[in-house]
Amino acid sequence: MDLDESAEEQVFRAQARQWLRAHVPAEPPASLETEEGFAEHRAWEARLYADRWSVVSWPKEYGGRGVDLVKWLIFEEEYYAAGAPGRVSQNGISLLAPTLFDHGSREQQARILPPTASGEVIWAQAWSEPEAGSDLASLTSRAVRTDGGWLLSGQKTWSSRAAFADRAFGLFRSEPGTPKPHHGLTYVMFDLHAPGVTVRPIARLDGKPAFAELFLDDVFVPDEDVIGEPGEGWRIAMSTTGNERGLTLRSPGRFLAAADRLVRRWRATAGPSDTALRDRVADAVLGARAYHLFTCANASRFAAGESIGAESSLNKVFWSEYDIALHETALDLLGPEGEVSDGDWQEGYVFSLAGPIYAGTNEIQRDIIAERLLGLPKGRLPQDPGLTRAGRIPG
Amino acid sequence: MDLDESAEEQVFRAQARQWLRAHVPAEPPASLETEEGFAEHRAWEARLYADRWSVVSWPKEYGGRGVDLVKWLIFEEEYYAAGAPGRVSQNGISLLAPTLFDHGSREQQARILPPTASGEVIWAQAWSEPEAGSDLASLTSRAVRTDGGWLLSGQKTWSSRAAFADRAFGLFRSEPGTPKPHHGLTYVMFDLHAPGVTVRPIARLDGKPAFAELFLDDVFVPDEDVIGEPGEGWRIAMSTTGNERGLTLRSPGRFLAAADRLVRRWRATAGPSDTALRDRVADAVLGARAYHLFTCANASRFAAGESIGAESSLNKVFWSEYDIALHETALDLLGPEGEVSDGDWQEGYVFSLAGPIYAGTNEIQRDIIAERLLGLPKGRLPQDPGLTRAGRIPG
Amino acid sequence: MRFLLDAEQAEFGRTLDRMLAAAGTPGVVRAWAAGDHGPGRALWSRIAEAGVFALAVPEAYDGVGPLPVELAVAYVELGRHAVPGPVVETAAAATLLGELPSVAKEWLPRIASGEAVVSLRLDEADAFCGPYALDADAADAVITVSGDELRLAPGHGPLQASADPARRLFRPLDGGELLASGPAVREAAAQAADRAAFLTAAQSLGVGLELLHRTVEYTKQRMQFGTPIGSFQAVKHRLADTLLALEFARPLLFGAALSTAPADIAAAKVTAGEAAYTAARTALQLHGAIGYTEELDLSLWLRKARPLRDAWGTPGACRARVLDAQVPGLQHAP
Amino acid sequence: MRFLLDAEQAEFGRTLDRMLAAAGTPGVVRAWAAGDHGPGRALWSRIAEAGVFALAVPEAYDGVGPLPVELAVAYVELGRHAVPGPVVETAAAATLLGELPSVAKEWLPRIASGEAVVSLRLDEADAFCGPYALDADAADAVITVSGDELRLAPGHGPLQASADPARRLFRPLDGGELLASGPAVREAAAQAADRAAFLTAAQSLGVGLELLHRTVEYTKQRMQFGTPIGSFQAVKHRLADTLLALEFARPLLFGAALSTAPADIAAAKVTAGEAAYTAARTALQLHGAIGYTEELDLSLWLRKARPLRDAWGTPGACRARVLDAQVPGLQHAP
Repeated sequence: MDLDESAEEQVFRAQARQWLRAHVPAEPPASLETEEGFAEHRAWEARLYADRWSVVSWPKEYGGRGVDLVKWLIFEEEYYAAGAPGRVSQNGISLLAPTLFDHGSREQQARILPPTASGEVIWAQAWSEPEAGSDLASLTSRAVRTDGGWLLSGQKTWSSRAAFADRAFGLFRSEPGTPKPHHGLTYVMFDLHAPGVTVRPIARLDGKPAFAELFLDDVFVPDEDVIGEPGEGWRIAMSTTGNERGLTLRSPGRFLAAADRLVRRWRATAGPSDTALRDRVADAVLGARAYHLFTCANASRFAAGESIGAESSLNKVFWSEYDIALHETALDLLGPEGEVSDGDWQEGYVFSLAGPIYAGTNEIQRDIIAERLLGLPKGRLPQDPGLTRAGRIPG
Repeated sequence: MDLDESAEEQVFRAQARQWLRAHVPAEPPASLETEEGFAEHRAWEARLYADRWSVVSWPKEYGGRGVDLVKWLIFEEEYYAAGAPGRVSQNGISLLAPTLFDHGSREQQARILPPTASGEVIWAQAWSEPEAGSDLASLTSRAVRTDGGWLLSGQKTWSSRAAFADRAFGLFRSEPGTPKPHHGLTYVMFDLHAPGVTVRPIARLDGKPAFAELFLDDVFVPDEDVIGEPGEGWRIAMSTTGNERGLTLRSPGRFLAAADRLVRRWRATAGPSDTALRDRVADAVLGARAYHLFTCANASRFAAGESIGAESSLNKVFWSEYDIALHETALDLLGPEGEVSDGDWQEGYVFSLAGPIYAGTNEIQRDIIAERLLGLPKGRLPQDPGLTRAGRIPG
Repeated sequence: MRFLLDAEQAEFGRTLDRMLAAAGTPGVVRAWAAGDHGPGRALWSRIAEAGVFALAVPEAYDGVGPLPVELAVAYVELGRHAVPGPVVETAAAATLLGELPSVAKEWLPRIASGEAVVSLRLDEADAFCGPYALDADAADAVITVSGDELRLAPGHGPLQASADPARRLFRPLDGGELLASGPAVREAAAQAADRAAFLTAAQSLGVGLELLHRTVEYTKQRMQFGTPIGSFQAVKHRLADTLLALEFARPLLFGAALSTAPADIAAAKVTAGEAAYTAARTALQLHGAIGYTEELDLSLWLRKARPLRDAWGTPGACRARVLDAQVPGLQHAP
Repeated sequence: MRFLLDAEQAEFGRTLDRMLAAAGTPGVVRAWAAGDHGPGRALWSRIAEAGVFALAVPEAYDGVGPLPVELAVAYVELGRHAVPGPVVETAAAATLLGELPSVAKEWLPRIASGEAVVSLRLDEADAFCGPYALDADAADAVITVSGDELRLAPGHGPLQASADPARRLFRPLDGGELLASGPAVREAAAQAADRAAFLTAAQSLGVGLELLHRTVEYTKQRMQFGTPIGSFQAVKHRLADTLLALEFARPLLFGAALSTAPADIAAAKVTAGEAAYTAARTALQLHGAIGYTEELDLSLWLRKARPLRDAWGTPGACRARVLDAQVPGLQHAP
């Protein structure tokens, strides 16, 4: 057991740090939930991609460096420590790409992965529907067969990034009336500017259009934009939630950097004798360390050929509740100034509040932890393993 | 709306304070969970009774002063502020007596209440059974009709005070096989020294025999020791859980005094700059005040002719979790010395840990709050209103 | 001792509740947040007509107050309906100016009648006071206190957006007409700060109660996995905890109304503020994504809970004050 | 980077687990608590034979250590089986004495072999150290440090009962043979305190894991309202939270084993200590009244959780240390 970095890893870290030092903009771009900020973030993605720092763990042929998970963790640490911008391409890189790697055709991989990594195509998610929140198997949006492809109809919602994005991916019901509701779904990619698509941005609590409703009216999708076999969408979507790329939803580097920023703020504004705040700042520091090391352990397990299953629910609950606690502490450090909305921490706070809701509510995650990891009796959730994993679709 | 004390109430408070100042022993008696301490506490009850301070709210004919709930609250404040001993007669005074007042015959009242108030007879509870914890309607101990009375058989457990007490009260199944399990139960009082009774003391976490198992083998109980009609025991037991005497389970005076003691300790051992502890001490102070005022509001509602139903579940959850938090804070003030078992706070801490378990677990109380006070849909608890009140039997 | 609203007090609350419900406050709040004060000022007049501001003004100046219990009843309703504007600050200004006869005569009758909307920034050196004058752009006067000088601010800086857009923050400009000075100003400012904390506690409690109410209703009808989510025990217990927090804040609020002691006000402020924030976290989590949107009216309350928790006394400042006043062995005295 | 026990380390833990399970530790604990040290000393020898104490002793003194990762593995198992006695103190004494060659030679080989049971009271002025020497009555030596003097205590005061009766507390008498003095003693004592905190963290994690395990098993079989109580969502979520607390304490423990930095040890100590206490509260609540009794073996773990949380570094002291060492911007450096 060790946490040592190899010489090669140290070189990689130094290269990443050097590049970031040279390129991270001194002034952070505008919020990526604004039109202006979205464009700035897209340009930053292109900058990253040009020097092969956008998707370090991808094969070289798609613009990556083919590095392992340990180096990816190193890169993420350096990335957030350098104060680099948030990743507007995250949906495509972290959620769509793993599915394409596992289930896409060579043609799809070659056509879709590079522009996804370069920011040329920014992806929105199209999972949820108004009546299917945690209960994702109850999706009703349809894909109907037509010449050379499919016609999509229905309504999707909570489609993150969709206000400004280019394309979207999601599940559609291609075989209505199957005995099990999670059968007969098809995994589809479609253009947000295609005829028949209406995008209605939805403002989140701070007024920023962080997601949108999508209204689909006979939207044509060619066969080449279906991933895997029609009707197999559920299995395809689920198969990548527990794999190693599922780790990337919240990288430890992000929290290490946030805790670091919190400590700076604390030293600047509070006395060490204010032990009430000191204890919470300490919890932020050790929580970031715990999450980092927990991820290192998982990375080591992958490297040793093991796989991660319901353990990813531990991950989800931890980071989402950690993130809120960290931001609440930061706001409390600011006192009555904490309510100022363009302050350092407000946007992060609002963002953090969504954590326990999306990607499977924490209530469902705790059910999964209790039933899968502790072996407690099944409760009210449907018994089908696929169904109870509904909560795990990142959204 | 006011919190003013009338001139009469002020006089009552002054009298109580004066008496307590003159009589509360300078050295606290030994723990009432020991044989020696039990005897000392019994003697203290006699002392209280002799001067009519044992049961101030009872009618004068039974040794009380016939005062109202407000004066009872005043007495309790003064009692705990004076550091007076815990009440070894609590089961009889707070749990049995209200039932006797409502459902007992005049003969029973005259025969039983005075020795209960004087400490001559100390009562144990005999509600729970090994397989009926929160699910009290599943009781199986039997009462079988015999000449002039009943024969009790079966096993009771978590019988508080039973290690040293004189008599016990509880429910027994007198009509087996009723369609609803809470029908056909009979409310019975019996002698712990009667033939056929075996008392096996059970040591709680700190080793003290705070409760016992009772094994009953054809224990004869005369008809005069049945309360109300045979078979009606459930209704009789439930009818007094929500009445004003139900408030007495934990009197606010107790927590006001405990918070006071905590502040003294905090001023003596911690600097005011240790805000982590300061905040928790402040929470203890304001929690005691909140509980006191909440009880005042309930007392005012009773005085105005209203009744209290499921609101008593709010009460139970609040005081039981407050009590633990207060003691944890006290132990944290002591640091590594907190583990010393004969320290100031350890016995109170161990006692507090039982709070969320007995008198209806806090899980059941929260179900009741959600279903009865907020109107949420019924969950897994049985639908019969009597059954869901099972949790409210103090035990 | 009768720690219960009398019939008249309870009816006052219900009347106000009906009036505010009929007024459609969500539209008023959205307009206010957008800088359109018209509907808010119209509502303000109706609130004044209902007698709310007169409760903070002594009879000598055309009011009926101060009546802290009735003020608590009223401000719970203002919170419950998310009424925008410097309602706390205007009433606290009445407390401040009422102690200074030289200026009371000019302002207090206008506050009582609803004619004057007043904002306030007390001494920033006081841990209970922030740097902003709430809704200064909508106010007829912005009063500032620094040290022992009371002034009419000559204007204010640019809008500083709050996490709750219906709370419009401005820094008052320095200087301005000196209305009063001397130690009496300092004392009056301390009383005004207490009054502001007390009314903010009431407002918080109202905000929390409404968040809980809306969430309970939502969980009863929202179906997932073929059942209302309100039938899940995790949902039930979280709602039960929220009710607990609110129902034990309520007696502290009315206890503070009766005693008006600073420590009691601080106890009410921290408890109601934390309870309302708990309610907000619960409401957001149990509504799920829909609760995270600005377009659902829920957001009008959600975004208010945390700023109110920190305004006029952060939880830390309040807890410190609770203990400042706690002299062991004395709190039980009659 | 391979942050994972290797096969040998994992097998070492399993072997120890099997040995301790077969030893029937509950009976040993009850005897120890009653002052009968015989079964405990016998178990001590078997633990020593398994190589546990040798892990804390350098090769120069017949040990194989220090091997912090293996020590963590071992002490998790000691906690999981509630092994009584000054196991932490003896290993910390090895750290202390190992830095002082003059005394190391006499004591360390005997510690490694299990021949010597040693208790320890470091300088009370250190916020991480308490006033007692654990199980001094069962120890072959009680070492004390005051300032820069290291002594062999000449005896101890009367038994001071702990909330965990298997933890027998004694104040060492003052004076006694001076074994070493000077700044090296002070430095060695600081290292020993860190080692004690680290091993207590491991022990806490084991205690917490066992409490969770027993509670999960109980809730699967305990029926109420016609169903196992483990099927209630409130029970599930509480157990899930307990697992979360423990599983995020585990990496901090092994992270501290690898770095041996005081701040990392403090992070592990507070997190494991709090997690074990959380597990104890959960275990008690979900067992209900039966869990509140001394006669159920569960009590042997229940009563240990809180004293371990506070021994060798209270949560407050640990959190302070976490931040003492936190230099912003540096913790990411390779």
